[in-house]
Amino acid sequence: MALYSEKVMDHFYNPRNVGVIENADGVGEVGNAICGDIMKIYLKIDNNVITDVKFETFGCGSAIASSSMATELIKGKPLSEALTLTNKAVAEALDGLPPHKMHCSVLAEEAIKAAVMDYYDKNGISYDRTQFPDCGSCEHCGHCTEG
Amino acid sequence: MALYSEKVMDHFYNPRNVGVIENADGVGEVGNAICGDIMKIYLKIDNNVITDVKFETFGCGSAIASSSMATELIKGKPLSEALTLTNKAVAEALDGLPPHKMHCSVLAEEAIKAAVMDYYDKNGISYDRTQFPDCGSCEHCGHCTEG
Amino acid sequence: MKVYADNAATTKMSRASIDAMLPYMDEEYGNPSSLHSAGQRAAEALQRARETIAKYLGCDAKEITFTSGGSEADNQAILSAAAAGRKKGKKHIISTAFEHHAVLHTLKKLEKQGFEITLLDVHENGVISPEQVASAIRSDTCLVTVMYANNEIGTVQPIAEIGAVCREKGVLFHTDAVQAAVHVLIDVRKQNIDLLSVSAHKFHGPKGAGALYARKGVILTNVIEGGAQERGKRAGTENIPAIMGMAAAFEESCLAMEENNAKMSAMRDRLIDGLSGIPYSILNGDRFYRLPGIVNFCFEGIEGESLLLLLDQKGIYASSGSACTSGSLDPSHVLLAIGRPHEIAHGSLRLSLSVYNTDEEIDHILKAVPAVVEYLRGMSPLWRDLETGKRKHILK
Amino acid sequence: MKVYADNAATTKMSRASIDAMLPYMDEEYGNPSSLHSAGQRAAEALQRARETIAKYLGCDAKEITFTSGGSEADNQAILSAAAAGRKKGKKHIISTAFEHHAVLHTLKKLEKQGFEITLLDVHENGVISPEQVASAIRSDTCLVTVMYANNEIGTVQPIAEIGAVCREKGVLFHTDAVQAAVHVLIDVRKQNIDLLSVSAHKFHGPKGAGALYARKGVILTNVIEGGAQERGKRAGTENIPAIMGMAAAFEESCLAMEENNAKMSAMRDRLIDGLSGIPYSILNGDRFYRLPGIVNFCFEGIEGESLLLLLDQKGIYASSGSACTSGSLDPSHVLLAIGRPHEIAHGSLRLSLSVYNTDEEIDHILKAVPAVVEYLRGMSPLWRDLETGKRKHILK
Ligand SMILES: Cc1ncc(COP(=O)(O)O)c(C=O)c1O
Ligand SMILES: Cc1ncc(COP(=O)(O)O)c(C=O)c1O
Repeated sequence: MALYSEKVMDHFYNPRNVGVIENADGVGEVGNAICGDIMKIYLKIDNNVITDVKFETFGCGSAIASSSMATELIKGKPLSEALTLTNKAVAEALDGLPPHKMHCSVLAEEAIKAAVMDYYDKNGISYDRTQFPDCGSCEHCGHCTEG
Repeated sequence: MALYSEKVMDHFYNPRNVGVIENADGVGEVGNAICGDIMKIYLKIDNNVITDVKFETFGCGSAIASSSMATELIKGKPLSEALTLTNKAVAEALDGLPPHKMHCSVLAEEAIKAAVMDYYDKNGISYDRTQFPDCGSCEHCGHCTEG
Repeated sequence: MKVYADNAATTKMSRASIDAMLPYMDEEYGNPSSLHSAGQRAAEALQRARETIAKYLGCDAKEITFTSGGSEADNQAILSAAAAGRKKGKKHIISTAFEHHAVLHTLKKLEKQGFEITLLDVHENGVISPEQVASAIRSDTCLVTVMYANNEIGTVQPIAEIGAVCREKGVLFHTDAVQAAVHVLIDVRKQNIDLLSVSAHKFHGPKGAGALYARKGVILTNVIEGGAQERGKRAGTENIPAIMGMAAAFEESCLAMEENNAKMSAMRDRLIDGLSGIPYSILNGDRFYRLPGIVNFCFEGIEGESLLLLLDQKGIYASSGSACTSGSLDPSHVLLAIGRPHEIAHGSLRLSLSVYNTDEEIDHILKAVPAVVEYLRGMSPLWRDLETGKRKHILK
Repeated sequence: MKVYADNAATTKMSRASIDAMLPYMDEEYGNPSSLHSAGQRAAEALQRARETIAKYLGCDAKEITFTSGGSEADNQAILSAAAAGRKKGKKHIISTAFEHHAVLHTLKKLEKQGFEITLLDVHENGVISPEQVASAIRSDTCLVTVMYANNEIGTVQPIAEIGAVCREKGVLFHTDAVQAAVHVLIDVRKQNIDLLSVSAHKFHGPKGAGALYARKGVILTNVIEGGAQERGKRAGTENIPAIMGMAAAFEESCLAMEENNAKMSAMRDRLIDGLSGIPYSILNGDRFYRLPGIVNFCFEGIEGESLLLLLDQKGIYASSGSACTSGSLDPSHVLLAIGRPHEIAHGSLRLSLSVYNTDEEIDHILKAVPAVVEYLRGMSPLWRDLETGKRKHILK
């Protein structure tokens, strides 16, 4: 399909790291049902390294592909590196996304950050909250014109 | 051609009575070059009967066909009968004319009347002038939007 | 197996339609405005096509104006009625919330010019009533425009009854019959329709041709100005090949309407029955007042685009709402109009059939859709929340 | 022998163009707005066509909007520039007296909405000068629209020079290149063109497809509202087959431009030389600034329609002025604009060639026309008056 790159289609048809981690060390969920996409990232963290990652996504093809690619990009990486992952890097790794689908890569970046934040919170690790997006509100994402 | 009936095309391709009568008893010319059609009818009259008729026409296909048909319709007829010839009768005899070409049949009717008037005038025969159209003026015909 | 189930978006051309076009693409290429025989043969063909369309709409050939498609016909119908209304100081138009964008966006344009637009509620079943129309008509109403059948959910409206109401109240009535044509019996006189739009590519005709019926006496204003084609109401060299293709397709499908509808609705009903078995799903639009070819479901917990892409992988060409708005992030305005919440509207699937579909194809769809829905739910955090009771199900 | 010499009205489709259409009429019928592969293959095709058109106009694919033809493109170009002008309080438009009706009637519509229109004089040779444009531009001018080449007399305008004037004065410049396309080297960037219209059926492509180039930054307003096709600027399911046919025809003819022009202008010059031998005749439009295919003569003392019908009988398909206005009783506005008196303008003949014409066909025309002119003069009372000195000849 011309709509998406082959990379996107590969990650959509064969998503990596789909699923749930029971007793995950950090869980992040962003997006909402009204907007039509929710991404949930589960992290297993050992010694500040992401030893395992899984995702669940409700959303369009590029949302699923972005989740898949993002999890691949942070798997086995130190948290510090995972936190530098930008939505642009996700989109580039997918050989690009159509302009109106860029927000899917934003969700992926935000879901990871939310999961790390959750890990910090759970473990009483202090961090600079302003460095993390506020992913709870629908207004924040700004990609819906209604609802 | 669908534009015109077969009758029109026959009279256009093989116009009857084209030409000039030298020393005609009555000659009528209507229309003008600016409007794009001029019809000229020549009559030979003997004992109030049209013994010969010829026409010359500058104009479109239906103008030529209308002249041809009109001359056929009055040839050999008494003047009184020729004067009753209406443009509608000419158009009907041609199996109809497109609406925007009806004025051609009007020209034919008027050209005949003008020729008869000329005959009356030349011979000092009195007649009711109001029964004859005023074919000299361009405004009269009303079928041009310009000029 | 490839299954084309997106016939509401566009259809495969019929052999008869292609065959009707080819001669006019090849040897008979004259311009109908030309006086010479090549032009006049084209003019005659155009006239035959006009008569064919008129015959199956129940009107005069003179009441047909050819356009480039359904959108243009809708635009012209509405703008013409509005222009007539404006002259009389009548600037109120009644329509419905689930019209095609060709109608809604034209109404929006008129709104900016000072028209007042009333969009009738279409209810959960996607059917409006003549009483709604009657009570919305005001002394300054210049037009009622209600689609004959909806393109997303397939519901058919009581057009004859609405026509009667409008005629009685002296208000112009337009109907967008782009989806309905060749599937319902249209008779513009009996049904009191003043303006009606059709589009050839929706009934196995070519893209690029549509027709606007305008009752004698209804004055059209031009959408496209220029030459005197279409009695001065639509400029531009006539698309003779496409018009010939449209007339052939229209005639072919109108003649076979009963047979085609029977075949299609049997397949449609198998789809409805089969897909209803998927838990937490719902059929959109009335079960009975519906076109023979359109089925539209919502599945809770999943999103439509990913559903489509996976069906595509299985060779099934389907749609989620209308083609024109796919790619947009907003859920279908039609599904919102029948009251589906956003999260449900996102999970929609439209399967639209034609007479070329087969029972084997329906079997294939009925195997594929439940599997894909299950797969997507399996990776959906929304579905997990529904299943674990963290969220309440909206559908049953 | 049949001689089609009415290529300014419409052309025969080339084999390449038909072949480019057929697959999209038959198997590849998807709607480019559909997400599934059938739709996306159509979307890719559409993109390829857009790139082809853009390539030979010297612009970006994104600057091309597909329309249903030249008239729609002209309408949209002018209405868009006017809408932009209105917002800035600039309501003056400059055009010429011999534009196509698609332009003139759109300007008339704008005049009714309060725009002021200046129509430049086109002189006897049918060519306007950049100086005329420069001196007509005012501070409230929002658009200059000058056709690239005239459809009746074939004269080519100094478009690059006019473009330079407009760019310098900061005024939008539209050119109707419907007749010029594939016969002149168009480069919208170098020629400072902001908006440009073409129509496929004038260059051996299909009817029902046109393209509007609009420079990036020039905002188009919709002529047809509805779905989001053509980046929201032209609603309606895209006519993919016709668009593919247009791109193929455009490319084929642009690649062969030099060769085709050489062949056509040789035939054209034979026609001009031959017909100039008819007494009291005149070539309309400049002898040199002219398209390779168009020849237009006036013959004193006869009327054009009867001339055409008699040529038709001899198998020659020609025209008297533009096709759109034939059937009208008024003489061509173009011939009046170059100063021909009514009685002369009525006696016009346009022969428009394509690369498919042959030398034998030119021989046939050169035999037929003088004979038919003589025959008609023989029955013309106007000619008699001219010959007998009752009237003075206007032509030499
Ligand atoms: C100069 C010119 N502009 C515009 C048009 C209109 O093109 P179309 O008939 O394809 O709409 C034509 C041809 O009719 C033309 O010759
Ligand atoms: C109900 C309805 N109206 C109008 C249209 C527009 O038709 P077209 O795409 O032929 O312009 C469509 C299809 O897209 C439709 O389904």
